[in-house]
Amino acid sequence: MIHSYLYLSIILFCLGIVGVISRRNVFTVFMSIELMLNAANLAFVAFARVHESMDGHVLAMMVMAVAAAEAALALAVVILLHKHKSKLDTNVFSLLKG
Amino acid sequence: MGQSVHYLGLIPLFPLMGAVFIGLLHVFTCKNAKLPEKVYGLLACVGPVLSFVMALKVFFQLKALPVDARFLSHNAFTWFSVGDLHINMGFLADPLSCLMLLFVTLIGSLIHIYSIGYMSGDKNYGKFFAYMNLFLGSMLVLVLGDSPVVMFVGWEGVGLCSYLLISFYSEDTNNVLAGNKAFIVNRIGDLGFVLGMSFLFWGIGASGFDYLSLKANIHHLTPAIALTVCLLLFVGATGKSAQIPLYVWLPDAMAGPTPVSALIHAATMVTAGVYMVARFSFLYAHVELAGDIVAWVGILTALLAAIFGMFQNDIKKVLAYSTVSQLGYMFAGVGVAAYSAGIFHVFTHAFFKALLFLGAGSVIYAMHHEQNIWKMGGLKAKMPKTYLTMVIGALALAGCPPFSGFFSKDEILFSALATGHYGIWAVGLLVACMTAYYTFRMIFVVFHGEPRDQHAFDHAKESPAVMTVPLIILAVGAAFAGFLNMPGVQTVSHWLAPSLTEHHPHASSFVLVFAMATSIVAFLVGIKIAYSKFGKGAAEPVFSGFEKFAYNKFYVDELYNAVIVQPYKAVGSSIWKTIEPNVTDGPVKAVTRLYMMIGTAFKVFQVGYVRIYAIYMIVGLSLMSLFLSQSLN
Amino acid sequence: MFAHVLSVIIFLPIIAGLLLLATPASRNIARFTGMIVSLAALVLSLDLYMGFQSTGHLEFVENIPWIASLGVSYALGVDGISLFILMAGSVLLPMVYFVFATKEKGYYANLLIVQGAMAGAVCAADMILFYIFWEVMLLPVFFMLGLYGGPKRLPATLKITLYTIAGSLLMLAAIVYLGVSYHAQFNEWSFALDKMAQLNLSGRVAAVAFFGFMIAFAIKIPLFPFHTWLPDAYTEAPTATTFVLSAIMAKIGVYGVIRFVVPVFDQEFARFAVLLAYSGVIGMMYCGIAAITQKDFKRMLAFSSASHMGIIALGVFCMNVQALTGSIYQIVAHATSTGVLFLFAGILEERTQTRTISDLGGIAAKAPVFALYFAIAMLASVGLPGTSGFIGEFMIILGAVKFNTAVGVLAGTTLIIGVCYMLWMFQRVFFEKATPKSENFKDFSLIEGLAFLPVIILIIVMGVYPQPFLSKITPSTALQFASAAPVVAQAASATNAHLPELTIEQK
Amino acid sequence: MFADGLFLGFAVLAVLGAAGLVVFRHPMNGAMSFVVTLISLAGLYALLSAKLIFALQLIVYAGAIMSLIVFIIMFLNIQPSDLPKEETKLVYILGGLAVVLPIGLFLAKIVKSLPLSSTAILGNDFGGVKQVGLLLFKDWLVPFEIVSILLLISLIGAVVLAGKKEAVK
Repeated sequence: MIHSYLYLSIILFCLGIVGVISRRNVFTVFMSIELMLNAANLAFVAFARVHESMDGHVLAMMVMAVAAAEAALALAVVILLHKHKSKLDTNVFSLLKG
Repeated sequence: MGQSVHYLGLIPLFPLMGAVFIGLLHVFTCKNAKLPEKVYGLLACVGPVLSFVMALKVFFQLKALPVDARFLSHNAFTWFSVGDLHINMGFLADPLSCLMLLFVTLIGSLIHIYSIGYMSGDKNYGKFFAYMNLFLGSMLVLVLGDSPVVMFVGWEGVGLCSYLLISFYSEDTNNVLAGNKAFIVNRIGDLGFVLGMSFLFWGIGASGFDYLSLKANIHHLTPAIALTVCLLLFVGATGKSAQIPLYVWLPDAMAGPTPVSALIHAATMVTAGVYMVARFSFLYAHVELAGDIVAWVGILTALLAAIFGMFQNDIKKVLAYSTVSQLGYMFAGVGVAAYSAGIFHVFTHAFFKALLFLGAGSVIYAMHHEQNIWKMGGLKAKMPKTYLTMVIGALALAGCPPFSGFFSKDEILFSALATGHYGIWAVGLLVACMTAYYTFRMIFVVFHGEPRDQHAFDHAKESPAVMTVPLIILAVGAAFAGFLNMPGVQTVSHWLAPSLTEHHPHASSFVLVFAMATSIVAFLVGIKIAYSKFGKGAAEPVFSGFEKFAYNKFYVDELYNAVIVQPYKAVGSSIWKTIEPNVTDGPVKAVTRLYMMIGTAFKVFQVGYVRIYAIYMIVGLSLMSLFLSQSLN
Repeated sequence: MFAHVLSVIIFLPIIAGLLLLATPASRNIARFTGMIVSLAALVLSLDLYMGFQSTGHLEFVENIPWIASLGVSYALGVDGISLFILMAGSVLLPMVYFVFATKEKGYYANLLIVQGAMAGAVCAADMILFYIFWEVMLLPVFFMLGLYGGPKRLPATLKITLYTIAGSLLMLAAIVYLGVSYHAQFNEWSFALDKMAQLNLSGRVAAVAFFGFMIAFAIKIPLFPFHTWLPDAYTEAPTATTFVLSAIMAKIGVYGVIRFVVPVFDQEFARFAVLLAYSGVIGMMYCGIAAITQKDFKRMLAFSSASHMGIIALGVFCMNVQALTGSIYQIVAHATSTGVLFLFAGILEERTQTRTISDLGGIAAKAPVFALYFAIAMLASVGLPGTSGFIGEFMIILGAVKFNTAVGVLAGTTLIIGVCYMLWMFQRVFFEKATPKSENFKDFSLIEGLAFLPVIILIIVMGVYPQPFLSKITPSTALQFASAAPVVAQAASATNAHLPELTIEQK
Repeated sequence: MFADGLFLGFAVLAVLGAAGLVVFRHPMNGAMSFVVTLISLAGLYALLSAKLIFALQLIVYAGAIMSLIVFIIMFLNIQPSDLPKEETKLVYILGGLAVVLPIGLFLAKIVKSLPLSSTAILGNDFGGVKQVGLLLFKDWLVPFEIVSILLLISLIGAVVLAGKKEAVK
């Protein structure tokens, strides 16, 4: 049944959120974001199946492309971060502090 | 209507042009190439003399006209016109302004000629003459203006020039302060004048704001407004003509060069107030209460100034207080509705006061700018011409028959008596006695007795002809001008009659003779006391008690300083040091502070960790979800 | 004379200024561009002045629909009231390029932009268009003050910017309210000025909208007690900015009251006129008295300017034709006198490197031409007859006496207050003995002397023969009272409760 | 029934993998656990008849992207001491779950209101390379090109960022 796919998507998405807000390791945070993207992808594909239209598939591909681009940039940033601070902690950066 | 003549506008224009021309010449040459003094002197005298010639022409043209139609006018252009307000740059010559015109230009010219000698060697020679010409030009605008507004141009103009000339030696702070004082005190009077004009305009000005239209519509004015206007205009007059309470600037005005003092005191400026009241005689004759106030203020000023005059050591200060005192007489005259008497006293006073000032200038010049009378003495022998002319002036001032001052002063006292103002007459008589005393005190101390400063005495010598000739001309005027209006002849009164709204009091010849006799007695008493105290030479007195109080002018300057000037300054500094930042700017600052406080409060949440911001977002989202899932069912 | 002369006067300087900012021009090129463009604007304005017909209505009208769905149009036009403010800007601004030769490029470019924006605000006949120019005016001031100002410029910049923007936002809200009410009453969208005047407004909301406008203008004028930004801003701003602020921009506030508030909110205006008049007159006295104890001559002039603006604003609130005309005349007179005094103060500061009055002295002897010019401008600013200052001041006092005797008497004290601080300053700076700082004071060069000469002559001509100028103003001011605001006229005749006799003789 | 069984298996694996990602301390462990999720998701796509996406998920996601991540993790040679000390990790995770719960419930509520529909395997004309490719190059051409530009930009960005010489040291 389609509902089970959507429930799964919700669970994965929520887990992604939890990962983002509870962890300080940059890699984990980054992969949690990927997890949320994947949850969305699952929903896309599921809806594509329901409507029997493949637009959802196309969107899922776009999301993958974005994820790839994001991965490239994010990892570059992580490398820089590690170079400068030798840390993988997001709390190292607090420039926004008021 | 009277004739329109185009050359009326030229009369003030000559000196004004002269002022502009000399001024520019001075400004552009004073740094590099100095022009010879003669050029300036000659240029400076051209304007006043030409004006005098024109004034004579006006006089003869007026004289040729029938008595009722004796006025000439010239409307140069529309000055400004808005709504009901139409002001022309118009000039009016009637017997009153013609008389003023004649002696202002005559005495002005003489003072200019005299200044050529007096000012020689001054580094700002050109500037001086530019100001002098401007001064005379402004006075002529004042005299000739055909509406109060045009008069006001001259009125402020002479105020400005007095400021410029009093602070002429501008390196000395005291001189500049005196100039400031003159201008500011005059401005206080001008405020009255402007407000008076405003009330007058809203009262009856809509159908024309020149003197002739005002005179024609005067009966439309309600009594309350008329009184307001009279008093406000008189405030203006007290400023310009140095009456209580605004007389304080005139004695300080001695800071300027002596010819300036002569010009201010004799020909221009201070007489403007009297002239203005006479000009508005149609209004003041309407409001008896205003006249009484004017008369009383005048005579009290006369008394006060005479008291001060008796104890001054500076030759020019003595003369200055005598001017204030004489001006008081004039106001007493116009106040009791004897306008022609007042104006006549202006006329004679112009001669003898110019004479006395120029004579004093001559003495000061000879004594190398020493003004303290207790450093002089015995100058009679060294400066006979100056001595002789000064004595004539002093006799005229003191009211000795048959010199001019006697007739004019007596006319005023007689008018006061005849109109039933006995109080004014009595005070006037007392002042006459005091006048004789302080005038001859000065003469005796300066010219008689032994020289007190031998060194200065040895170097003193008679002034050059360019200075003494004007003295002699003025002395002739001071001696004989009085006959023009002696009882029974009354030439001046008749001449002025068409311009003034006045009723000659009918009094018996006994009153006339009584007034004359008392005046003569007062004069004799005054001179007797002076002679007995100073005739044989006297040492500089040490003042104590009342004398000291009077010598310090009853501490009026100090009083004004403490009551007005200092509080004003204090308010000024408290405004921008206390009120401005705390009260006026307070709400603005409070708003700023409020924002700062809110900002600080919210700063707590700005921890700087992106993760925490994400938590805020998720918590918000979560709360929204809670809310939305309830509404979903 | 061509059809879009107003647009050219507005946009020529703005475009020139933007181009200068965008290109890497040198400061000399910037200065000469400014000179040429402002002179061109001057020529066009003079042409405009000659062609002005004094009908009392808007002339040289341009009207192009802009945002048709909201009835916003690009509408321009001048009448006797706006003409003179436009002229004041065009005549005075070219001087700046002659006098200040060594400034940054951005200085000149911003001056050009502000010139165009001010012309736009004065000519706009549509409220939205006016609002846009009104806001654009502020930007160059913000940059000039913030970039080229004195040592304490940043707080001053913040203060003036926040103050004016707060005011403008209130005005924007009021404008929107007006547009919506117009739509409600006439069932079409429009922000055109002449249509707004037909609005029939009443009630509490109208009063709130009225104050929305009034506060915006009061801040710009500045009217007591909204003046607190002024001393800091005027003192810290570079001379040309102070000059622009005091000589022209403040006047646009007064102009706004005449142009937008009086015709649209006639009832509210009549209701609150006494309050506003007192605010004007108190501001005049307050700032005038504060001026006397200033130690810094620029700050003193700032207070003096605020004091004069109080009395100019008073002329508008007095609701009679003499005071209003006097007010407009005084706008020009004040621009030529106090505005020029600020320029002189700038020169004084440049040459002596000080702004403290007590550091100076004896300049009259060192620099007679400078002293003469300064004295003439100063005398005009204290309202001496024969200079431009007298005519306006006299008419304002005259009108104020009619409007309300107490206000009139208080307004009259400007004669005394003005002269006190001016003479005091003049004495300390120009008279007395020279100090080390003023000892080597150089007089005007020939170019400077010639650059200022037209203004000095203008001061005297406007005082001696004002009627040609007045005859261009009076048709518009008379119209203001004849048709546009009957309520105002009616209210004015009933205001003077102190001396009812005064109103009897009046037709 | 077989399909339901597969779904259940994949779903459990996916959730466990995701949970592992959130919980494991070392990123390498997390990455490995995440790969499990990704592969299970690929299986789910296959169950949803999305053949192309199934392939792409395996090749691009589980293959390319994850190997990049793992490569970087290994490249940095992370020592346990480099890792942030997260003593309160569990508290955060539990708190996070509590905060997220309403969101999940809300979304679930929406899903519940959707009509039921079958997920039976569809035939060859759905989700294949040809069909999706046609759609991609006809209806979605412009977004496709925009994505290509995005990839280009990110490529340049990555090079610039990572290739920067040591400026701050």
